[in-house]
Amino acid sequence: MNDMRDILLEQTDRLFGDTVDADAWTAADSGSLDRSLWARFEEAGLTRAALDEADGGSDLGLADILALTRLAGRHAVPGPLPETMLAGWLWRRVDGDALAGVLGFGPVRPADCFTLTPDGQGWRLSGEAARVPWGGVADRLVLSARTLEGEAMLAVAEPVETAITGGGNLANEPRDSLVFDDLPLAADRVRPWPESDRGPTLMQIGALMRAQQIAGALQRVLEMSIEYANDRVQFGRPIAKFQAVQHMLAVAAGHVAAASMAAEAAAARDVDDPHFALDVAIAKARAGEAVRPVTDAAHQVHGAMGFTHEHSLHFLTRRLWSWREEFGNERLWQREIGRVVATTGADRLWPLLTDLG
Amino acid sequence: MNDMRDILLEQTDRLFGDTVDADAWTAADSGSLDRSLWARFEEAGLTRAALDEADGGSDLGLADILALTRLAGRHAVPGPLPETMLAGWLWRRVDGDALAGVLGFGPVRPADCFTLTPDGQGWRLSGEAARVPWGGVADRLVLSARTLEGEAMLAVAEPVETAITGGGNLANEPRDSLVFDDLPLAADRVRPWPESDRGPTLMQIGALMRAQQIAGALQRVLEMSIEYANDRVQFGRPIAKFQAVQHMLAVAAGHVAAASMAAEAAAARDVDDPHFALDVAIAKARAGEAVRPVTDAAHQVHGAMGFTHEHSLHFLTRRLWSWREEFGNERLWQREIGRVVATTGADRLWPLLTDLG
Amino acid sequence: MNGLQFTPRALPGAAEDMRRRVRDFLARAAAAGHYRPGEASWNSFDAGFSRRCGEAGLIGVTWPRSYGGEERSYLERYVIMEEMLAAGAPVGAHWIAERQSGPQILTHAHPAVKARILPEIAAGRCFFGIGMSEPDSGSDLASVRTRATQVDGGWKINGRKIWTTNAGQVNYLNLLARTGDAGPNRHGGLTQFIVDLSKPGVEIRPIRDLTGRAEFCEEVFDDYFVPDEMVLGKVGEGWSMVTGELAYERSGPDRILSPFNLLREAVRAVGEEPDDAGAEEIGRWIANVVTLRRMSVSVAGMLADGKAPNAQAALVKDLGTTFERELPEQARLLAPREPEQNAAEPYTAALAQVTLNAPSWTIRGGTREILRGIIARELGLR
Amino acid sequence: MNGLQFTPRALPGAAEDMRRRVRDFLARAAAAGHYRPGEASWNSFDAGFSRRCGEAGLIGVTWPRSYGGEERSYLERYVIMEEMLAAGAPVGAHWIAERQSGPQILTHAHPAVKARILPEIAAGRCFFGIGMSEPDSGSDLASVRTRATQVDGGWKINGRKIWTTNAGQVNYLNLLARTGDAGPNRHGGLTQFIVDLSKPGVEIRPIRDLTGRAEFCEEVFDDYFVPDEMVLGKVGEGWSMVTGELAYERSGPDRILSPFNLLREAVRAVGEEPDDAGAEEIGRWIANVVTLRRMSVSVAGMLADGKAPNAQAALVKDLGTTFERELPEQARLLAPREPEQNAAEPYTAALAQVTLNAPSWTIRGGTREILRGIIARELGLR
Repeated sequence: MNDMRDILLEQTDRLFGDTVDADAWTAADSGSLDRSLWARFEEAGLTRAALDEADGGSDLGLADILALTRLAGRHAVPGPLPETMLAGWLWRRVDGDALAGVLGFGPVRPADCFTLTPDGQGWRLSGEAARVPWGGVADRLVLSARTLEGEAMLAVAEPVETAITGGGNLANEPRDSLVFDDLPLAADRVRPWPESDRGPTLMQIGALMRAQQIAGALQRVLEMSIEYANDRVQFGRPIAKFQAVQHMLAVAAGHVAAASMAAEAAAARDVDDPHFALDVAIAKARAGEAVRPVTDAAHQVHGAMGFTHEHSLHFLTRRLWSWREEFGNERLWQREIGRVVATTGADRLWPLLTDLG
Repeated sequence: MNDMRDILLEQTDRLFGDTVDADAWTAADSGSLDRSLWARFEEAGLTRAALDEADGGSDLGLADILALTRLAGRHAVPGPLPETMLAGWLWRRVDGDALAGVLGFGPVRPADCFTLTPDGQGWRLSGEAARVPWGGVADRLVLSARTLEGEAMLAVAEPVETAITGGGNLANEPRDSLVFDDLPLAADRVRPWPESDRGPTLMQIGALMRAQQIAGALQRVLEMSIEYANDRVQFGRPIAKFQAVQHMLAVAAGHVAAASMAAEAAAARDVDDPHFALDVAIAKARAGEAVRPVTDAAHQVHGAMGFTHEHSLHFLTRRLWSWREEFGNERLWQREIGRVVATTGADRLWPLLTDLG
Repeated sequence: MNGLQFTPRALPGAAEDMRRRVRDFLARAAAAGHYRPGEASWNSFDAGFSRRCGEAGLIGVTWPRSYGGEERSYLERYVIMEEMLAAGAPVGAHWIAERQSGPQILTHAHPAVKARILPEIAAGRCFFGIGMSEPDSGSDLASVRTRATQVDGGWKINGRKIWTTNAGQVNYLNLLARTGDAGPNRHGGLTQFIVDLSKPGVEIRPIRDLTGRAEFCEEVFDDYFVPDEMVLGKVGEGWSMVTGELAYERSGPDRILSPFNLLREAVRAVGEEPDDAGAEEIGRWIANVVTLRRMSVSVAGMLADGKAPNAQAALVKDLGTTFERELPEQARLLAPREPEQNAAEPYTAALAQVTLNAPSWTIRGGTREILRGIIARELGLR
Repeated sequence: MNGLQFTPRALPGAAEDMRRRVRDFLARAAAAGHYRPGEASWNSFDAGFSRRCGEAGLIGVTWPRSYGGEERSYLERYVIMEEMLAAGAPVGAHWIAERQSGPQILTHAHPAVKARILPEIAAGRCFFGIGMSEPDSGSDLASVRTRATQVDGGWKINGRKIWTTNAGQVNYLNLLARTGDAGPNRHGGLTQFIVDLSKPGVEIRPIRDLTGRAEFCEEVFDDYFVPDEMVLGKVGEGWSMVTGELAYERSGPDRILSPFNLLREAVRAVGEEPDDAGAEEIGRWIANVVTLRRMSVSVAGMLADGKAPNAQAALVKDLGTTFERELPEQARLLAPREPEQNAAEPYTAALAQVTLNAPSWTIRGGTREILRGIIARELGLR
């Protein structure tokens, strides 16, 4: 924590608080991008958070971008702001130029992959990716791909010439399936991505992004529920006075705190640290696991009111139910952790845990 | 329900209530058989429940034996009374003679099996079985075995000449591993067991026995907890007045009722009914699933008191924690159910369920 | 403790005859394109489908013939309900009228009202909603504030009701209103009315829910006039009438089969040769569904015998909705999908539908907390 | 809401130095046969092992040097505790004295008492038990009835205490007794005493538990005399002294690592190449253990900073014991065994040990219900 960061986070929290309201969420439910809201984010420099100051950016590192991502989760910010910040960071990490506009990245499923074939000075990109966040809305996408020789690359493509099958998650955030068929890319749109040695995978960056959004949204859902429980009178007293309600929310608070700790620990880890992969897996697994008990308690406390479109709770809970599935659900990441631990072995388990910190 | 059965159950309930007390449970914790208690059961005709009246038995059918088994579970009756009744029933089912004494049956794990080889007029029995209930204590065991040609048989063996490795479950009920090595058996100690066509397997009979014991013991644990919650004063009132305690026991009551329904339905099914196998699987799976929530609530309500040897709760809970593992835990039986349903197919699922009743 | 026993109950032969009749009806309706199997549930409003059910004699079968019924047993009726739900038939239009309003009218209404309304319900042409909850009352019915004031020839209603299913499409409401003081036990002074929504003085506002649909409504009554004839039961005895019959609402197959479509699609998703994990999960669900159904049938049997198994019904509903709530959480891990409403793949769509609706199942018809309180009281804990 | 934030806290270099020192000690102790790794826990009483810990300077490291300590940080102490637990070392003899009694004595005791007792605790030669609960009080400490009456030069104690761990083997008890009226908030009139169990007037009765062992004891005091010097803190302020320091008891690694041996054996049981189900289960546990440990370290850091994170500690304990309670239930299905105490196979034995003990973990040190009440109050719900 430093002062500059605190100020930035405080300002951004206020900006989100001022601009993201029930109207914005309702508008976003159509699945389209709210351009005027986006303009506010651009104006505040958020969309260029990762870029060099020389390019009009804020030169933020991954930890700061993830702190903003958590705020975006807390406010259920409509639009691909975290995706845009992180796509910018990814491309800058491979010394790419400053990417402008609305950005996304992918693929988001382990099974999907893109192939690059050389074409004169440039490249051609082919392949499919399912359910890319804002894939059909973004101006450009940062994509992981492989050459025919198997070398890992990042490529920047514009989905204009793409076969797009639109879809959405439970919050109607666009999740579009893309097919690229020999899309020509200029030489400077493709760069080596040394993920096999040390770098993070796009799945990991995406999982970390969602873990932070989940942690932020869970905290908000808990706060809304506490407030509602104190306001709502039943049987002659606020329902917050009922032991069953108190215990339900106490348990939920435990899950919120655990999700938050797991996400923060991973966000604080350097991507080059050998424990980065394990921490990301723990973050997405633990945050995903928290979604159900917290949203259950929240809806139980809110009663019928929480199911109305008018009440804001569902704008958060529908996102939570979707985000936990995206970039790998908890089971996928638990398997990752389990395999690392199994390979480490029972007698090296405790040293691994203390080493992880 | 008929009158005779009601009277028998009532009398047996009273007998167990009079004879099985904390002293009897404490004595049974040594793992040995309480011969004087057993004599009481013999005197009451319980050990010969399945036998022909001509042999001094009560000529009870499986449903009645299972009703007694449930009572035995309710009272956590020390000694292999259900095993003895059911072993007698099994042997009678293949027209065997009236078996006297303390009986057991096995094997109890799908992987264990015995082999019969002809030897003159008689047979020789070989094989191993792990953790047979009271295997080293019983006078004789009813064992399923196969001939070299794969024909399913039942055999009666006396474990006297057996290699026995003693063990126990969490309630210190003997669970002994047996090795028979060419044990000679007279011709009339071996009979064909048509389990492959229609008959129940010994695993099924054992699972049904344990499901009934679990259902009986769960009901008792619930009653003890309700009583304790009404008696125990904390913070100036009976803990039964706390909403958290009420809800914990309400949830437990749901599991008790479900376990009971599942076990009763299977116990009421004729062994020759094609749905017998599915009902047994459902009974053991559902009863096993109920053990954790009910014992959790019971121990939580009883607080530290429930962990003392002096209080009777643990004589039931330790048995419950053991019985759910024996003759297949819930996962084993869930797999059975799942495979039957998968084979039946999605579109035949509903007719299967209504057909099952 | 005796209050929480469930005796296994075999459905009588007549019920199984009825089952064949319903399956036949459903097969023909599906073949004729009158509904799409698996897609709908007890909250899907389809007046045309309900009319067909009425024509086939599948509504109000327990009622006297003089009112359009067939004087059949409650267990035969149970079979109709579960077959409709398992098929995913759109029974939402007549569901409430058949389950709650009809029986209340039969027992408590003015003879002329019975003669007028019951045959229409049975014919699948007359639909009801429930006007119990209010913006500030929720599960606490004793706090109802909508007021009925006696006027010449009837009553004037003023106040607001909320969470009425499909109020914009039904003909009548069962309305609970305050007609006097609550009294020391908080349960007095409430009266039930039948409210004709075609009459002036009531405004209906749809409430959009989180799935984007508007199944719930709010109603505002402004000097709405109800003739005396439309008072249901005795004035001031509304509370016991409402709470006394909750067993009918709480133990039904709708408390088990709401996510049946997801269960069926999960079986399809794991295929004919599931791995161990898939077989286990399916097996656990089936063990629970079969057992819950047996408990539900047991309660239906008690109702058929004229008993009032309120605590058993509460227990079945609590256990049933807990199971329904678990199901999508386990299903999402069994065969991972990103749930999407209206997805082409049935499993993905069913997962989305159940994920969005399941949290409401532990609230409708008495919250989990209310139900557990009823069970605890029966256990002797209060 | 701010009260339930947990800031990630990295252990300082000194703590990692301490870790190496403890591992070294443990490796040598295991090699010399002074304990059998993995088998014991924080309730295993082994006076000889504790003396070795004391000799190695691993007890009371946060205390002043003048009292036998090393004036190290609370985080260094944390590392000692967790290393001992993870190794399954038999630290039960000095556990309570080091965790609760020592700090209380340091803050509240008469100087002569401090000088006499603390160095003995630090040397691993002096052991304590807790005398809070009574047969009729349980979690409700305000209802304590054991009475201390002022007499010449001290106090006479009469009454019964229960659930004291290893009372038959320890030297002293921290005893809470009634010295005056409770007052309107029910929390007054209680005083803490140090009770020397070698003196006459106290009878100790072991209580056998469900595992067959007698770890708990009951103590009966009959005109037992305590000199004034052995009063801990001010007369009448016992309640706040006891409850104010619960964070020390509730957030420690013992609330996470009690079943660590089972976790380790489960990893061994699934092998180096687990199937999907095995990998998932192990992965879920590890995600939880790592996160809980981070939260626990965060609380230790707050304690090191002189804060009183009572609600955070309650939350960590609730989450930790819930996890500990889940673990054996999942483990039994992951690698099915029929659990058996003292089985030769480590996994079977660990499963039995944890199955029998886990239900008590949600009761010791404040029941789940008490903890959730504390959390709810901090959330602003009361």
